[in-house]
Amino acid sequence: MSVEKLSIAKAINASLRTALENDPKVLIMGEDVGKLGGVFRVTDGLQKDFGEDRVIDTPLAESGIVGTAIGLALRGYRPVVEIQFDGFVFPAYDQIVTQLAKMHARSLGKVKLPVVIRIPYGGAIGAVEHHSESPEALFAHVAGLKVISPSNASDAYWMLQQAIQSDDPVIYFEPKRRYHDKSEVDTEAIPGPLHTARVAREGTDLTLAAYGPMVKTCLEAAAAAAEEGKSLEVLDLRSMSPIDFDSIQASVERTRRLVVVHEAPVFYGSGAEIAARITERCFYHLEAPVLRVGGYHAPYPPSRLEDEYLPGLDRVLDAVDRALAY
Amino acid sequence: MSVEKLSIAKAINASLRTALENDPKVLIMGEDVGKLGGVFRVTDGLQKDFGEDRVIDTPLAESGIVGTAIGLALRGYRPVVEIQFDGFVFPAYDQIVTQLAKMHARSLGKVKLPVVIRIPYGGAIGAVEHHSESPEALFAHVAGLKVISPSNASDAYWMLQQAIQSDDPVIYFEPKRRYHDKSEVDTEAIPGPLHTARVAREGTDLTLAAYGPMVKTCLEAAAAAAEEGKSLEVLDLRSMSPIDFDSIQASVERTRRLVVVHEAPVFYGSGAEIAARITERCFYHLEAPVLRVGGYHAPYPPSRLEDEYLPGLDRVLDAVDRALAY
Amino acid sequence: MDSTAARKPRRGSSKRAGTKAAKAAPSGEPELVQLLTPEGERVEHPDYSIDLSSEELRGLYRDMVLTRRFDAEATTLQRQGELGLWASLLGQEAAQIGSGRATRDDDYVFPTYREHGVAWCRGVDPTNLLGMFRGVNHGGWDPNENNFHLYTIVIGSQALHATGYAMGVAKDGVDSAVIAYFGDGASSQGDVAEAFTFSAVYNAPVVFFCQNNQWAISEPTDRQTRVPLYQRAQGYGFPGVRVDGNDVLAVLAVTKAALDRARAGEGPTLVEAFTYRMGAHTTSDDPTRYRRDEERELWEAKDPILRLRTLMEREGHADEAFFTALEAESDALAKRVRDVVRSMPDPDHMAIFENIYADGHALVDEERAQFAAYQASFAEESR
Amino acid sequence: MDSTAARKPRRGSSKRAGTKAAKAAPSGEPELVQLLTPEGERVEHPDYSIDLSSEELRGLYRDMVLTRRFDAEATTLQRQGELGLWASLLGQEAAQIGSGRATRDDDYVFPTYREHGVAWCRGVDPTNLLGMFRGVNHGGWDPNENNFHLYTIVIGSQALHATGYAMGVAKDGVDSAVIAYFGDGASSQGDVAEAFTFSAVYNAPVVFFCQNNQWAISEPTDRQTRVPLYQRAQGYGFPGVRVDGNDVLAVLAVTKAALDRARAGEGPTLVEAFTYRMGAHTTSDDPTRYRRDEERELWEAKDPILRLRTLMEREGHADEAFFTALEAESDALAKRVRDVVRSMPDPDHMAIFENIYADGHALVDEERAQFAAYQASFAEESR
Ligand SMILES: Cc1ncc(C[n+]2csc(CCOP(=O)(O)OP(=O)(O)O)c2C)c(N)n1
Ligand SMILES: Cc1ncc(C[n+]2csc(CCOP(=O)(O)OP(=O)(O)O)c2C)c(N)n1
Ligand SMILES: [Mg+2]
Ligand SMILES: [Mg+2]
Repeated sequence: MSVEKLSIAKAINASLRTALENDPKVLIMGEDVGKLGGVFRVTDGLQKDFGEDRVIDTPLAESGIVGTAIGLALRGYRPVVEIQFDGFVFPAYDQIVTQLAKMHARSLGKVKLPVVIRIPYGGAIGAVEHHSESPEALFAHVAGLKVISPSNASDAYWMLQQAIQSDDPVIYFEPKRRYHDKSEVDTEAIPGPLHTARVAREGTDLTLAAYGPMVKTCLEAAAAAAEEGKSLEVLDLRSMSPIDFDSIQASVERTRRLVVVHEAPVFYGSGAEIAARITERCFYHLEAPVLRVGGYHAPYPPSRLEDEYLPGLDRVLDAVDRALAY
Repeated sequence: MSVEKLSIAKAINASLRTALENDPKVLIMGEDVGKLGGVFRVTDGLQKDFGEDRVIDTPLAESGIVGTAIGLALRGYRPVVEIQFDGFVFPAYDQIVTQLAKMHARSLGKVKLPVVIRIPYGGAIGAVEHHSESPEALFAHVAGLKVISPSNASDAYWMLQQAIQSDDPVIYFEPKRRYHDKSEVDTEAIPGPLHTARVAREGTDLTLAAYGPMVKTCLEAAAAAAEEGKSLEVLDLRSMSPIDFDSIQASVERTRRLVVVHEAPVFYGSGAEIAARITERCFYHLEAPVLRVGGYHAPYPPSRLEDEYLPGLDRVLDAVDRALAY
Repeated sequence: MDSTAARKPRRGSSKRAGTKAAKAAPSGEPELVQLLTPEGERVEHPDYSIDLSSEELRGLYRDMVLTRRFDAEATTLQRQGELGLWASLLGQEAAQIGSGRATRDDDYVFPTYREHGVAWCRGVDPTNLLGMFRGVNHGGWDPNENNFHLYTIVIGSQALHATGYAMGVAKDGVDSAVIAYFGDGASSQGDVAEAFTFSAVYNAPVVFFCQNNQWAISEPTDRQTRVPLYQRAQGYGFPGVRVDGNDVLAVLAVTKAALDRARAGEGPTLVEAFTYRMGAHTTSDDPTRYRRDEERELWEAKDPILRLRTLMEREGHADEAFFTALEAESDALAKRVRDVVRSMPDPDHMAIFENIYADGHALVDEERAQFAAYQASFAEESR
Repeated sequence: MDSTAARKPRRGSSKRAGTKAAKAAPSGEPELVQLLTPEGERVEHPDYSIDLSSEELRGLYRDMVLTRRFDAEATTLQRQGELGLWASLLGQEAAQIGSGRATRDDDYVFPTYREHGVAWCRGVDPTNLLGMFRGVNHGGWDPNENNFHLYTIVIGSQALHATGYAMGVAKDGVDSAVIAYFGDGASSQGDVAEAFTFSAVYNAPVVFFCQNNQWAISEPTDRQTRVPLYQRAQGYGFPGVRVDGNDVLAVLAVTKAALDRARAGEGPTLVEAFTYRMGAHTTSDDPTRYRRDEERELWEAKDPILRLRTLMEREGHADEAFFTALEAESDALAKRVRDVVRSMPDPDHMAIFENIYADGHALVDEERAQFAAYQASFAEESR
């Protein structure tokens, strides 16, 4: 096989499998990643095929997982850590921020920390508290980490390959509500650069910038807008640290309007960084302020309210209309 | 006494003393806060006067400190927690983000969490790693927390009084490099609202917005600029969550230019949020993009490099010049 | 070991049996406090005794039966789409009712997300537990009404809250106690260890009640520890005890003793209730992927409810009418739960913006207003 | 207890003394492995023995003396403003040299910020340790050159790194071992507890070496635990042992045994070296605020270097020439350290932007370029 239609979850599974096959130093670690195959079955079958020594069910302690992954990396391994849900990464936050992110610099480059932390993130799955959050800004603010999120199966496969091959710590956010979305994956393709944005749909009137689960929402919004005669460009940012400002700038210089969409709360979110920097870069090009659509400054609500909390088609189009009204 | 000239450290000490005197439910907790009086002597003398039952030396475990403070708050106490240095708050990050910030909402308002977390923050004290960071954005992004920082002794005193009286969790960032700066404190004044910005210096050509340690830097920059005939307004934001956008907007509508200054890294920092929102609010008023001056996307460097890393007078003036050049 | 144990002498008639139970079993399993065997025989234990009236026994039995029924109904409601998720306590009724009934009204309880039986003992209306699983709230009850804190999902966090609360109790100079529930998996979390440290250093009146149900989702206990969990306490300087978690009498006795120790100013105790999660981790889980049916069957023989019934029937603590009436009461409870859940309204949209802060926050006010205006714009459009 | 102990029989001549040392002392202090008393007498221990040549004893002595001299010089350099801070190991020389000398070249060491003596044993040039205290770097040596990791400041973190590293060693199928250093205060951190859990579950070849120097800055050990720290291990399923941390022979023997256990696939051990921080926490600290001089005096009588010297002199392991030569070597070391530090250049400004990522980051590139242009603008101005 080379080209196959895969769901995002299956593409990640295939990517992990490839990595385990290609490099004996690659390890999978996390809670329930073994026999269960993870609560989302993303690691399904891997322990069976690669053994308990390489696909490791860990004690229930996230700081311990990341802390020992750091130690394993220092010993030459390349651990791929699974955090079960977005809301459970915080016990590991100290190890990520004070150790994983800084050890390469601390050692003046002498040690490398090729650790990937996979985090299923985002909402819209009807879950209980702590299972629907989007904490990417809390990682992107921290130097030493790279933060990425695929929006489709091909990126899910290739970006994970590249993350595992990278000698830097990478936080890989998986759009869990899109796990079952299928698209084509060419496992023999030559992937482009990891941190470059992708034009997911071309347009001329306004740029929608998004990543992860919101790319699909933006594509739907663009389709709906097209029916009203509005031509929206959709950028799939793919990377939240670094951010491919060049691509956003190039798009905005053409469309002159930008709306950034993410599930995470708007306040201090990635949209703020994008708005600030693009406004600086494109001050004379922008016909309207960069608008942001995202979560409110509120804890992620009970699931019966998540449709109202999350940015959906209508809220994106509302922002588009407001931007176009300038 | 009513009006006294106090250093910021002494003002915080006096404020803690007042709180301990006024309310038997107020507790001080942290590492070395007892006999030692904290590594900065901010709690000096308090254990001697209020006893070990109210000024509590804790085990060396930040998650434990905040977690037990939450429990004490649930029992009706009002703990004021000291984190020894900015870089050591992260072991407590999970308790702060998933519990302290969310418990009021989780209980539909039934329980209140009047916990204050004091964090000496920022650099320029020639310290080793982890002792000079500015992690405020990592808290301000999280709903349920309030995040404030005083820039002078009077605010240090009164904002802490108000934080302790608040029924919400408050992260109180202390500008450690300014601990010894003295100014007048009127302990019988009637303080203004906690989350309102203050015009620290009036000006007409451009607004400098800052908080905590950078307010003094901005005032110095404004003084230097005045000699060159530029009139800069300096806003002391005082609060990073909420941010007093109304006051910034009012200022920017007059000056038409804004530069935001903070020690924290610019990328995903508070300046991004301010730039994004003020640009939206003042799109037709701004003559220049909102510029940001702050830390680089780098770990806080060894102290012999901190002068280069930190935003100082020159870098602020450089940004001012760039903004005025539009 | 329990299921293969020979029939033992009747209640109160022998010290030997109790002593035997207290020792390490031949299988290598460590000692386990037991007062009621899986076969429904009363045995004695040198350190723990209990003498309950028939009425009290019926009370415990009723609690367990109603809890199980409530739990089953919730599972059904999840299957019917009325709940988004359910975390069943099936098999852990004795651990929860025994410990829950050991608490006093003025004690304070910090549960995980599975303590439906403890909630029942504390007087929390079971329908209140369902809000978060339905997705209408994150915890619908007032913790201070029954001194029963909200369910905590982030594993281990509540052990520290309980410790802090207990420090406050001690400061208040009253003799209440606090009990923190957590699972075998949670024992690995740093927060639980820190709770042990803080409670020992401050001699806080807290009981750590670990329901070792053998599994943390798909991971057996040997992924968390290589020695019995109750032994963890010793290294922190307070006692740990393992109790047969399917024996409601032993759990009651052991928990009560631990709470009394706390009240008496003797500090924390770790109770490990050795039990079994009979069902899936939650309704989202598929245990066939990681464990064998035989294991479940083994534990079925140790069912906590059955063994109490055997005792009650043999010793005549209840007549048929009691069991019949309880059946009816169970049905009524199930029906009430069903009715309440089905008519549970979705929260008002504006609830997103409520209770984030006690003292308000300018941005929340702004976003609330924007949201209201945005919602209103649809109302206008659709007019 | 040690300082009041009566003179004991000489080396090898009595089992009684050793046995006595192994038991709980009358003061209530728990057992403590000791092979060399504060008075410089060799005693035996039933579980640990050591037999060193004169040359080896001289080696240990030299290590301790040079380490102490280096440490004193660093303190002086801090006072003179050449260093921003110094964390002195004064009093802990035996704990560090004994354990450091127990390691093999292929072992890996994870230190705190105070392991200058261990660094010495590992062959790290002591001047390399000063960079971070001077503020020119965050740790200037290559960890893999001497299998000595960088100093870790965030308390307890390195216990997990060591555990993970040891898991890797086991995967590699070699018989190296790993040793993680931490203090009494660190024992309270959740990360240390999680390291205990992980190392036990995976049977990782790691030794946890806790230098209980009685203080965590201003807090005495009773703010961290109410039982001796070495007992912590038991609850996690591996052995803990308390050794006289001022007895270089006992520390060497106990640590070697623990490392050998790890090599042999028997998993982790916790060694608690009972010692004392003779100086301030760091040069920023003022211990007069929280502890009495008498305590220090008590411990002066247990000085690790003095007692070895007494033994060596009495048993004739070294002559006067050795001590004189060592004095000269110390002076030379101190001078070299002084010279190197004083001529240590400030890092290039551009170093801010180096080594943040191994594979680069667009924003770092952008900021580096902006910074360079900004710096260049001054150069132009000043031209
Ligand atoms: C910090 C954290 N990590 C992961 C999870 C996901 N999770 C929920 S329950 C569970 C297993 C808990 O096992 P145990 O403590 O034994 O309790 P039990 O479910 O068996 O009652 C896990 C891993 C979580 N809730 N919190
Ligand atoms: C997480 C964290 N919290 C607080 C500190 C500040 N701090 C530095 S050393 C220290 C005391 C450490 O005591 P101990 O573990 O006994 O080691 P010692 O200094 O005595 O060698 C503290 C509280 C820190 N470095 N890291
Ligand atoms: Mg369990
Ligand atoms: Mg210490």
